[in-house]
Amino acid sequence: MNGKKIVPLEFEQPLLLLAQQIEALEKQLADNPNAELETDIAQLNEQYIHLKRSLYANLRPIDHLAIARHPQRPYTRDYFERWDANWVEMHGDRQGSDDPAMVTGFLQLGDFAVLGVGTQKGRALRDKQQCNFGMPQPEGYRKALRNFHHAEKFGLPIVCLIDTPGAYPGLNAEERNQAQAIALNLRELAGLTVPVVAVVTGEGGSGGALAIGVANRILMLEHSVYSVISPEGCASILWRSGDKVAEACQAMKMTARELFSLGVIDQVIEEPLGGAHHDFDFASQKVKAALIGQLTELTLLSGPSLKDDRHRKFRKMGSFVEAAV
Amino acid sequence: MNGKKIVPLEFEQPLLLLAQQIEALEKQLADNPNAELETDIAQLNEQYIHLKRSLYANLRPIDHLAIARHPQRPYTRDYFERWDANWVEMHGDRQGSDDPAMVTGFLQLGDFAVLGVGTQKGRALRDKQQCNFGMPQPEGYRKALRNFHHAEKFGLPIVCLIDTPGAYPGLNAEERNQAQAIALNLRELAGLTVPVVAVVTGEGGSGGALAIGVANRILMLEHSVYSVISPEGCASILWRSGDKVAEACQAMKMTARELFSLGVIDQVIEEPLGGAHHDFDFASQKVKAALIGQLTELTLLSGPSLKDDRHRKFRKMGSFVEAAV
Amino acid sequence: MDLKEWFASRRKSREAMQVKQPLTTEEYCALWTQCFQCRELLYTRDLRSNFQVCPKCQYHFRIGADQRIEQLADPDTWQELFGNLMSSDPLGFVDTDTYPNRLIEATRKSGLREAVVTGTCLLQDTKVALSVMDFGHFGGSMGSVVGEKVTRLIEHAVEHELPVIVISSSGGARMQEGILSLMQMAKTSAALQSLHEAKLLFVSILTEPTFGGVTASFAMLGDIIIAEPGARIGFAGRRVIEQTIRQKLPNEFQTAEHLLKHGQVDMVVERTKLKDTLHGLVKFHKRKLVASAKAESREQIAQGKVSSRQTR
Amino acid sequence: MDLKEWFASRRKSREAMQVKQPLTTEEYCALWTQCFQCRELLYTRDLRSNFQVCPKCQYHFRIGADQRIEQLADPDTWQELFGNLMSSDPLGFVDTDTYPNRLIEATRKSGLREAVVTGTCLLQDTKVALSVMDFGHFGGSMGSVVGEKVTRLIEHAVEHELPVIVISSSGGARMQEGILSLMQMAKTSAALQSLHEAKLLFVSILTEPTFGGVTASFAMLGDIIIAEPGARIGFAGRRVIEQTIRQKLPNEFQTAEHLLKHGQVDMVVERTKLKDTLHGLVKFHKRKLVASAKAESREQIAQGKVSSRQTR
Ligand SMILES: [Zn+2]
Ligand SMILES: [Zn+2]
Repeated sequence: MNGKKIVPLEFEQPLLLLAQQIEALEKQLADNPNAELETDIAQLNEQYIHLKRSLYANLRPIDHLAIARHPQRPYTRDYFERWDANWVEMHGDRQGSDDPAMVTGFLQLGDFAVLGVGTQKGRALRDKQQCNFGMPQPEGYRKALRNFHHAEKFGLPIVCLIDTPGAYPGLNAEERNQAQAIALNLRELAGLTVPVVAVVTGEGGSGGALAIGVANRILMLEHSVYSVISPEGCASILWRSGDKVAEACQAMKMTARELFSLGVIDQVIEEPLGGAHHDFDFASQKVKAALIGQLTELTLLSGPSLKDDRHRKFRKMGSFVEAAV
Repeated sequence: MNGKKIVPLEFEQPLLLLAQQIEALEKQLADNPNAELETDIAQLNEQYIHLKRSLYANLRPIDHLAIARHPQRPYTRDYFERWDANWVEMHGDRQGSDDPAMVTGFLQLGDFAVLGVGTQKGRALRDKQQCNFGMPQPEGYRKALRNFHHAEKFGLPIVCLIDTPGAYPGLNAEERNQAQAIALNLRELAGLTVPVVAVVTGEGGSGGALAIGVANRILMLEHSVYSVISPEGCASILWRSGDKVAEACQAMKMTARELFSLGVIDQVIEEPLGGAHHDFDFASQKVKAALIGQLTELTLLSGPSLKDDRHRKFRKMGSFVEAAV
Repeated sequence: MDLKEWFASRRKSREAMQVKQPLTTEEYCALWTQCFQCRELLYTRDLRSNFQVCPKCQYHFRIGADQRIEQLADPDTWQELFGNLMSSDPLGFVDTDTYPNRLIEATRKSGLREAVVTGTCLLQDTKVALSVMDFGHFGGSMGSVVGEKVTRLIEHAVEHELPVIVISSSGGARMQEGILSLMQMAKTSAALQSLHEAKLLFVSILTEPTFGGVTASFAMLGDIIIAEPGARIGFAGRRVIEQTIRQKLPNEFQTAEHLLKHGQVDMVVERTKLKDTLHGLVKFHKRKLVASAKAESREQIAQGKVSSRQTR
Repeated sequence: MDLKEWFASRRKSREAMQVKQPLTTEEYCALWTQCFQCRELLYTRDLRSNFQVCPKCQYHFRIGADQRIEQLADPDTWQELFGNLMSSDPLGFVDTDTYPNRLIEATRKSGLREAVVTGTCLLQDTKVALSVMDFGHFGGSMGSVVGEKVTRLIEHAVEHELPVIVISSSGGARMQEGILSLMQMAKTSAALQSLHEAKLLFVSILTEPTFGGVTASFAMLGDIIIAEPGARIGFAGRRVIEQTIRQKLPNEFQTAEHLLKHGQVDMVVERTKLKDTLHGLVKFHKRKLVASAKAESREQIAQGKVSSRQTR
């Protein structure tokens, strides 16, 4: 993460303890060279690598959630900057507001000139507050919609990056019709005749995520999550307990691989070992490559076919039993 | 005006004095019957009728302005109620606001099911304040726009009643982009494929009036006015004086008949003697008849022809000299 | 009959009218309903004949899908569609109980297979596609079946060129179906995109309560949106908002009347007038389609005249 | 040359370099310009070569249409269009002077026939339709000629499939043309409706100051809206608003930066970077039209392949 020290997560604690032990022994070794100690350290280092791999190969859903929410995880602006240093941001809903939690702009993605849209969590505290911790106001969705229509007019493919706990649940947001802002985006996205690809890069939280997620292809980063309600919300409603977050994570099937198995998403994008926050450039390149792959396929389709493709995709979603009448 | 006493205007003062004189003599006559007095009264009554006719036949532009602004003049709701006692009001911009200064609804106008749109000044003080004295906020124009699109979708002809000093010049109105709200209505109205007829029923004030006035036909009530800026504004900018309102009214050519001569409007609708406030039912029936006449003609045209007709109408507006190159 | 006899018969009939035994609690409850709002004791039969609206304070009692349909559809015209769809358990979801058990419990309580009933009927002789949600079944939550039935009804309407009326009442998404319940928002909205393109009328009616994923999809996409008096409607729940903004919300917040004031619904209509209002709106918009078709043909005739004149 | 001679020649050349006479006021003013904002004395030539932007505080001086065009158009590519249109006096308007006299005075001051100059040019080798308003002529007010020239330019762009760039600077409508000046708002907006349908790019640039009828018509209808730093932009004038709401407005109110914060413009771009920004936007949107055309043909090819495979 650009030379900054990476904040460890709770489930990484054993790894951290081992690393501290190794460090201590290395200090000891420096003061007092000793062949036996050297062998011990070598063994511990091997153990460390083994532990790390096994830890990341066996993450529980709640661990994925922790990585997806890591405060140093790359955000929309980090991707846009890496993809196109000269990307041009488009501001505002034209009606009185420019929501920092929703970022929109023009960018060059390989050969594709695209409209980029993404939620933004904010890094520093002030920034986080301005971005409402990544929870857009209705005006943010309306800004996205204005730009969706712009992309439709000029035949620009649309790339949406999703990383939001959900739409902001505030008094003003309700009064300015958060529900309608989301609903309208769902309908209008369904009707576009340009390619739309969405990537869940962190948290995909409920309707607030879906409002920029009605895409021809839905991709997810390996450790990102996507769910109908936050696991905390789910636990408190269904278990009536704040302790059952891990159970809620498990029950809801919110990880990238589970959702891929369910057929809801189309591709899982590999992250650097330990998560995207360990290497922004790696993550950004992987996402870029995945997007270019999808766009290359989608741009073979005509406008009406793209719309039909999107309609068909969501038409199939759901699971039910059809009894004999 | 429904039995309520009509407030006289300043230019009607001579008429008022004469009426008082007649009243005084009539009282005298009642106490003391007298043939000579009776003849006098008869003569005065004749004089009264003569004066009234001559007064209204020779109104100055500023007199028309006074009638157009008469506090008892019929407003949009007065017309809608008279045209269709069961008209259904549509509220709100769907984005957080319902501007009482802009009224929209479905109504039956003879054989035509139409969308009615109109500015509303408000009658009682509280009502006036809520309606911002007939000056819409951006949200009012957006509410109108939402309904224009509804009418377009369902092939409903649109009838707009204009009676506004202009768009509200407030801090919030600016911040929520009053200019864009008006501009967008101008563009979107130009593109509609349903018949649009506008009637200036009182004051047609500047861009705030035009925002519901880009119509296939523009009608004006006999004493209504329509201008690019309020006469007060014009006087204060061009004459740098508040005394020159009459001159500004004269110079701007803002009365129905002048605008008809200029070719800007299509029809002047007769008012009851003394102005529409003397007889709501008469005024409402005259406007209704005029609207039905225009709609009957317009509904002969197809959607694309209606749009072309509107484009051509405004394309011609303006006066200039084309020098030899 | 002399006066004595007459008095005796009066006494007898009065005695016959009097209830011999005091009412049991159940009988009492069946006979009388107390208004939740004004506390007035109402005769249950009267309440029902008044569309379950308190005649004293206009409080609108929650009603089930069956009563809704009875109130709106012309007699004997209701035809249910897609009633054979039932929920499955795609995630094998277990919280403090299994999802299948909860489904059985929901059906036992509501007598319905699912939280929405869909079909067609006549509305004062005009055919409409009607979808009615029932809060009594699983809190009116939207899972795959609700999404599928609403979507199928919209498709049916597109195919048969019918206006669509959807009456919502929902706590939001059905969490037990995880992401699949979220996707119903996209599915129904995409179906409405087709309806929108087909220029067919969609009237959405919001009733107590309508929240979450239902509000943020089809319920807010009506060409015309009607709310019932006093209904609480919103995206986020009241408690969630209060926790987020750390202040108490005003009482009227998220009521139908509050939404009207904030431009989110077109009108608030009392249940007793709902059928007339709907019929008026459907008729108003239907007539126009005919009229505009007329205009097209009239213009063709007019053009025909012009060209025939030119060719002469 | 010995050292003495060398010194003498040095002295002489130094004397020759020195200005003999003190500057006259006019010469001084021509040479130096004081920044309106930071009060710094700037060398006029430097200021001009810096696009009339103060190098100390980035204050953007108002500039005329000629300088705008010079700053944006590739050298020798500007072709003026509709330059022969001139105002008439449709109302015979007289205030404290006649409208024709005021027109003559405006032209004397600005050296322009009208408050807008329209034409085409190359912008880093890409052809665009360009309209530039000049506040120096009649306060940049929009009368029939401004409306007509902007409309004709838009029509020209539709016909030749050009992107349109309009740089606004205006006090509002030209009152001396009464209702006809108001109607220019509708005329230009209707022309933009055709441009919108033709899916051609329209970039609107708002410069100090842009108000009234210009803001409330074409200036706010850009697909992309750019404002210059510090420019004051609005519908109603500051004084009118202060009188209406009876309070002082904050300083930043109606500045470009304030509009950005309130979502009314897409970006605030320094004049020194304007040409590059415009070129980037025009190129970005042009490329896409080509690419989507490619997609259509690719799909046709793909379908061709499929069908030929099927027929085998
Ligand atoms: Zn009650
Ligand atoms: Zn400076």
